[in-house]
Amino acid sequence: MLAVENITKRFPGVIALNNVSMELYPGKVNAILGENGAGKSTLMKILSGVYPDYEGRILYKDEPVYFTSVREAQACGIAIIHQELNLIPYLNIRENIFLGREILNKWGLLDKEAMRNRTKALLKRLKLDLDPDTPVSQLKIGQQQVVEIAKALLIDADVIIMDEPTSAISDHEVDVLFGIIENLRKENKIIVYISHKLDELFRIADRFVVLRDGCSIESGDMKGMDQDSLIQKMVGRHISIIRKQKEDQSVKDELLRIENLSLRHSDKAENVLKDISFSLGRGEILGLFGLMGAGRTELMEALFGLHPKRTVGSIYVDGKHMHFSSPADAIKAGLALVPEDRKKDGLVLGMDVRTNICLTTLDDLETGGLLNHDKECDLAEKYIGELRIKTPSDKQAVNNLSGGNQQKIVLAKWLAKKPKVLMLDEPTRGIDINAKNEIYNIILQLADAGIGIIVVSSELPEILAISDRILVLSEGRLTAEIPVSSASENVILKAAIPKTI
Amino acid sequence: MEAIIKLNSQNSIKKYTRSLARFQSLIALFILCFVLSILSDKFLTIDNAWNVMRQISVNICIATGMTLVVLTAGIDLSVGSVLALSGAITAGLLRNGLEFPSANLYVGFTILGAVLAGLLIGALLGVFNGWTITRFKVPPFVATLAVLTIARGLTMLWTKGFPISGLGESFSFIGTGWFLGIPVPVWISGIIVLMAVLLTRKTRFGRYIYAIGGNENASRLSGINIDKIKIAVYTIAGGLAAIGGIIVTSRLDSAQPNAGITYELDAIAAVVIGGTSLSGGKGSIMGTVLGAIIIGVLNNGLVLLNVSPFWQQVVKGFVILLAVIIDKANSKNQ
Amino acid sequence: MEAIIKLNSQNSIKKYTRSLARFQSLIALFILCFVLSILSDKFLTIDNAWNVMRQISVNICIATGMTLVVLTAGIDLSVGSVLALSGAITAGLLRNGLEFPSANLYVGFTILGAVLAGLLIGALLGVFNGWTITRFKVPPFVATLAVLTIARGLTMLWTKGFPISGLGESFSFIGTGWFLGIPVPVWISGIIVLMAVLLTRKTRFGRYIYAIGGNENASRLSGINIDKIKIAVYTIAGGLAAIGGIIVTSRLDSAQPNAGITYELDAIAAVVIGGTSLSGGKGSIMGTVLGAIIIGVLNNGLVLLNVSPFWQQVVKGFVILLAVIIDKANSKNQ
Amino acid sequence: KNKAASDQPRKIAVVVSTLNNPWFVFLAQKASAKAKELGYEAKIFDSQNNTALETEHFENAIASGYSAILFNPTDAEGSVANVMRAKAAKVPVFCMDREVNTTDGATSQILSDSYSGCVAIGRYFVEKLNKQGKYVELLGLVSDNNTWNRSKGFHSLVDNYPGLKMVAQQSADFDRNKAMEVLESILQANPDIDAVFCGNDAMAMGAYQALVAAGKAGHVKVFGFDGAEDAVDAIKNGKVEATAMQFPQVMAETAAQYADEYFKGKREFPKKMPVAVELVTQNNVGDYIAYGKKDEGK
Ligand SMILES: Nc1ncnc2c1ncn2[C@@H]1O[C@H](COP(=O)(O)OP(=O)(O)OP(=O)(O)O)[C@@H](O)[C@H]1O
Ligand SMILES: Nc1ncnc2c1ncn2[C@@H]1O[C@H](COP(=O)(O)OP(=O)(O)OP(=O)(O)O)[C@@H](O)[C@H]1O
Ligand SMILES: [Mg+2]
Ligand SMILES: [Mg+2]
Repeated sequence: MLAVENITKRFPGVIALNNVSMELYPGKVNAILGENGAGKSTLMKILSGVYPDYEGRILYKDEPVYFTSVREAQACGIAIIHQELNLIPYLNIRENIFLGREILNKWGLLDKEAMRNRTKALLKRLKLDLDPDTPVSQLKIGQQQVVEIAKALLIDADVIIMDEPTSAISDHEVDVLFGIIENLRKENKIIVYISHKLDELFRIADRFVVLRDGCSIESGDMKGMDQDSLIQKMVGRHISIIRKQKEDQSVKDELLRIENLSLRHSDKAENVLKDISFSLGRGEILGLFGLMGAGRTELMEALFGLHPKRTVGSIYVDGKHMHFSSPADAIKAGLALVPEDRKKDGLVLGMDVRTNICLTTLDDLETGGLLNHDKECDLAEKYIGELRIKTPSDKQAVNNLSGGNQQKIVLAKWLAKKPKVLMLDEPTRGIDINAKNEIYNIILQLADAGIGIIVVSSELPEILAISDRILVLSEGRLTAEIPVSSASENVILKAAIPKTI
Repeated sequence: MEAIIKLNSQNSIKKYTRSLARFQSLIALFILCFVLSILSDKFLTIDNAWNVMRQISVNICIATGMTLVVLTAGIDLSVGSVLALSGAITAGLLRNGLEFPSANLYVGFTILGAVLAGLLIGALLGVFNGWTITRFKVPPFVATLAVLTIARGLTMLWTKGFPISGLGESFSFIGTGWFLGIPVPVWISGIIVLMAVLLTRKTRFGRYIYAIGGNENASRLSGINIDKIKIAVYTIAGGLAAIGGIIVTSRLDSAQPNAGITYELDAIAAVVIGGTSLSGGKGSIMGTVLGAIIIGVLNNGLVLLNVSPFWQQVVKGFVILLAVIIDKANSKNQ
Repeated sequence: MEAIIKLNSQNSIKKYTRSLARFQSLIALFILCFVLSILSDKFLTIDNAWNVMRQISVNICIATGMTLVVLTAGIDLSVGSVLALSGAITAGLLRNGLEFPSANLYVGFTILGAVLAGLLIGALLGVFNGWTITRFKVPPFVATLAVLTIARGLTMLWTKGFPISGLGESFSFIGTGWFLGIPVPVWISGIIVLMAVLLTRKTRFGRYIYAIGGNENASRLSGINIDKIKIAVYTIAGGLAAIGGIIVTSRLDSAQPNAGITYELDAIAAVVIGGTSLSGGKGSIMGTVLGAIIIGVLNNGLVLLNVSPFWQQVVKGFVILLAVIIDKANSKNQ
Repeated sequence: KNKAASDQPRKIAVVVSTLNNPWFVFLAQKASAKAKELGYEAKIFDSQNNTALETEHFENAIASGYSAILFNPTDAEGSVANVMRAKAAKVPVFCMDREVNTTDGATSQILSDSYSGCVAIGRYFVEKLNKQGKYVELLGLVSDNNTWNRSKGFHSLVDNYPGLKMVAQQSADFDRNKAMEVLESILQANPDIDAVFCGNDAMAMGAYQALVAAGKAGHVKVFGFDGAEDAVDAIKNGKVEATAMQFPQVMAETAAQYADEYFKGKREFPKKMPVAVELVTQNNVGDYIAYGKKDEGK
């Protein structure tokens, strides 16, 4: 058993954990729940030796333990999949998986073959069809997450902590992961599982622990719990999940039209996107579904002018033929993109909340050619309030915010731009149920205000809940276009699965 | 209502500590000045203060431009050569004008004309830096290293290796004159610093500089024209190096072909001692100014104390190290 | 079965193109050599090839260490001064031994002893670099800049500003001898390169160097002892600079107090031209060797052709720029 | 081998310690001009004050078939190996201005004696100051042994006068700007000095500039060394007291002349041929131009 007793952890200006206690049992999947910023990741980092400075103590197998480094925790048999991806971009999959635990041959040199073979086996177990020698920088975020999982499975750990392992992968990979978790449970390991996807918890978790605002609220068996009461415990009040009123509507007033868009692969002579045409109406919410690697992200990026040299096809905004040679052009035409990887593409992590929110709209925040401090503060305050961004102040570096709150900042910076077309690539990744709800709410409001919205998501319920129309992408081809009234999980999935398999 | 008041008072306390934090290198500077003023009674005099200020003014010009470049995660090694070339062009035009023997044409230059020509050359070299860096994705280190070599060669070709001297009283005013009780170079560098502070803190352009250095990808996705900003930044750095070159030339009443050698190291040192991170996105002009002052005071102090030239280098190295360590230690506690 | 075969053949194609890609700077080098051999019939001779090899051997030593440092996202500006100090210490001990007048003691040194003492000094300065960088979080640029100054000062103090000459025939062998038809400095740099290639590609230590440069935080989370690796890397860089210093001293039969000035720039240039990114994590030793060869061939070629020294600098700048642009253009197509 | 080469003009290499100082630029240009005048191909190599780079120049020059080297060494000791290298390849070396410490390396050494030049300056210095006063010495690059030759020559005389007190000795790297800045700071600590002795003319001009800025021009006497154009002008205008005139043109042309004679078969050359350094003061400055006498070389 792994027990945590009265742990308190402070950051400058924040108490992330306040006297938290909990017990984690072997042979069980222990779910930890809580809103964004509740302190889940911080606690896990303490358990895995990342933060050696905390108050309170940890008991492992009834012995008090204290980890001053990651290495010590590893040596004790604690493995962790961090919420934030921690891969070395220029190293390949094999090198990343074995980082810090390389296999050496009898000369004391790296045994490449042995590591490659084990990597192959691991990837096979995780059903990730990739060459172990592929550099990680070429992987999409979902694939990287699978690599992170592989990394944690490599060592024969007794405690496996998974901090939102499924935030970037789709149902297919989730099933694979759950299969693996089942096995680990049978091997009597302690599994700690953090996720904002409640339906997953009902599928896999045995126990739950709820954290709220850095305090432990309640723990117990999953059996007999229902979604509403879990949410109640997490949020501290009752909330009702928003769904879009289904009114069957055809495209009324065309805002954006794409014709025969293709995108060449960055180094191979093939197309990643093939001949895609669709349109988006004013006030319409278009859901874009596909399996991992289907090309959804590439489609958003191509629309946003990120690959001008590789893109062919026509884009019409308000009936006008457009050519975007950079995101700046696309933004000028009224497009906005909330990217999939917020750390890499969404945020300037070292800058504060205010600056990030204001980055897209600086031209509106000037008076007499100079930036107006008050206007900036007002704008930041407005969105911190509206989106309930949890931050000690608008001068906090976004680096220090929890993942969900970072996502809200990316959203805020584009909302501030007041776009005509808002493209959201996995907008609720890593966001708690309450915030998700808020984001749905915002999306619906924006649609009502006449903005055309494209939502890319790997979560079918999400797609079904908020879309007016659903597009399905499979291997770079548009395979279905379904009005939500006639859509069901089955129909969508069938269109999403590649024909070649 | 209460909540708002509480928020406000909290805010102002934070602002206060933050503005102190910003001037953290001050502590190192204070200690340095304190020690020096104990060791030499000549150190803390107004005369000497002007002296130091005048001496660092050129480094401040260059380092200000360098700060902007470094904030975008770049580097500009060419500043020393650009300084030399601009100074030489200005001096050459002033002294000899331009002759086109083929067209039988001679163009004379006023001081203003010659100075503008020098600035133009500096800015053009900056544009060239920015162009190779953005258009061909040449790493800034190599691109500006190449221009370092090229500009030095051009200086030698233009001057044929000999100094250009005797530039006249009125031109000397730029480097040696006083205006309202303050030396002219100090005015120039002061105005440059003021404008750069305004630029970095209060303009869109300045904000974009920080954003690009912080995360180039995210900046591009936010609609910032990265290439334009970068070219502008290198152009400014080139122009400021040219200003430095004109000040040096005027102070010496002579353009030296070997002026400015290793000035890039002094400038980068000022930038880094001032707390700007070489990986971009973090730092400030005022920090750089403090860094330049620390270096200047140190050079001045070691000479005042008549430390032997052999020991000077050893002492200087350790003091710079100490200054940065003190700075780091303080920013950690805070 | 079929699938496996397909995978394997794909793999080998990938490997092939990748290993070509690694030697991309070769294209720039080939073009350079081709042009030079057309322009001068002295260029493509065996004599001249050894000449170039011997000349770049010191830069290769230094640049190899620099590559390791740069791969960790650091930089080492102190190498030139470390080279000078190590050379001076070796020469001084060899020539004069050590005297302790207070203890009435005189210690003489053999060549091996003096060389080891020089290496030790270099490594110790490297340790000092690594220590200030990891312990006090001083940015590598400042830390090594300080050591640049300090080591230069110590060299002056040790030599009193005068060269130390007359070190004897057998010591000269290190810098001027031949062994199995190959100059000794070329042997030394060759062995260093081999070991460094092995280190970076085949050892855990090498892997960690890349990892730290690629993402320091992630490396820490993987349980890598960042500080230890960094200190080791700076120590190696210091030791290699010391080897460079001993070669230079031996070649000249004299330790010059001003040896190695601006060598750090040459070394960094070789590293960057060789494709190693200054932000760390990406690059290779062989790339650096190619970079050093390009610089060496260029220096040699410009001298062989009758380019005037002033024009040489201009040409050199442009050629370096072109070499990098060619390199970039090719790596893009691929 | 010599036959084959005789179809084309022979090549002469001019290797100078640095081109970052006009004095050496002048030396190099005069040597190469004279060589060309005598019908040879000539090329200038810049060692950038770096003995190792000088070694490369020697190797490259020898490898690419230069028949003689007119040589301005970076260092008396460090350049010995290079000269020996040339000797081994049977390429004659003629040293200009600076000496290499070997008797059998160079074919001939045409030297300007910095040491005794500085003794002469020192003598004039003592006379001008009336054996009484405080002065400052600005050294060149402390890693350059010419710096010390000059300093020692100066002190060998001046130190015999206890009335003359050196209140500061600092390095200004032979650089005009550095000299100005260093003297500015020194003047803060020692506002009452009477003279400045500088290791070269560039520093003397920088020192003068600092004195102007401090309002002390005319009260503090400046002494230089080299005979550069600016300094000769400044002596004419009464800004600088004196400098020591070396004769780079004479040395350069003699060296080229010797090379020519060598090719024509002469083997006997004076091992060392000193070219006197002359003291230029406000009294005799009329006879001098930059780097030489008025009547010479025209
Ligand atoms: N390095 C840090 N510096 C300052 N504050 C921090 C730091 N790391 C976390 N925090 C703060 O601590 C609190 C808890 O963060 P934590 O990341 O543990 O939340 P979480 O429960 O994992 O949220 P999410 O579900 O969004 O991942 C947040 O308020 C966050 O802003
Ligand atoms: N930089 C790259 N290098 C190589 N292949 C790439 C690169 N970017 C994308 N791909 C490939 O292009 C295809 C489309 O990927 P994309 O990320 O757009 O899909 P997606 O539907 O958005 O998936 P995800 O759920 O991961 O976001 C995938 O097969 C992917 O492997
Ligand atoms: Mg978290
Ligand atoms: Mg995607």
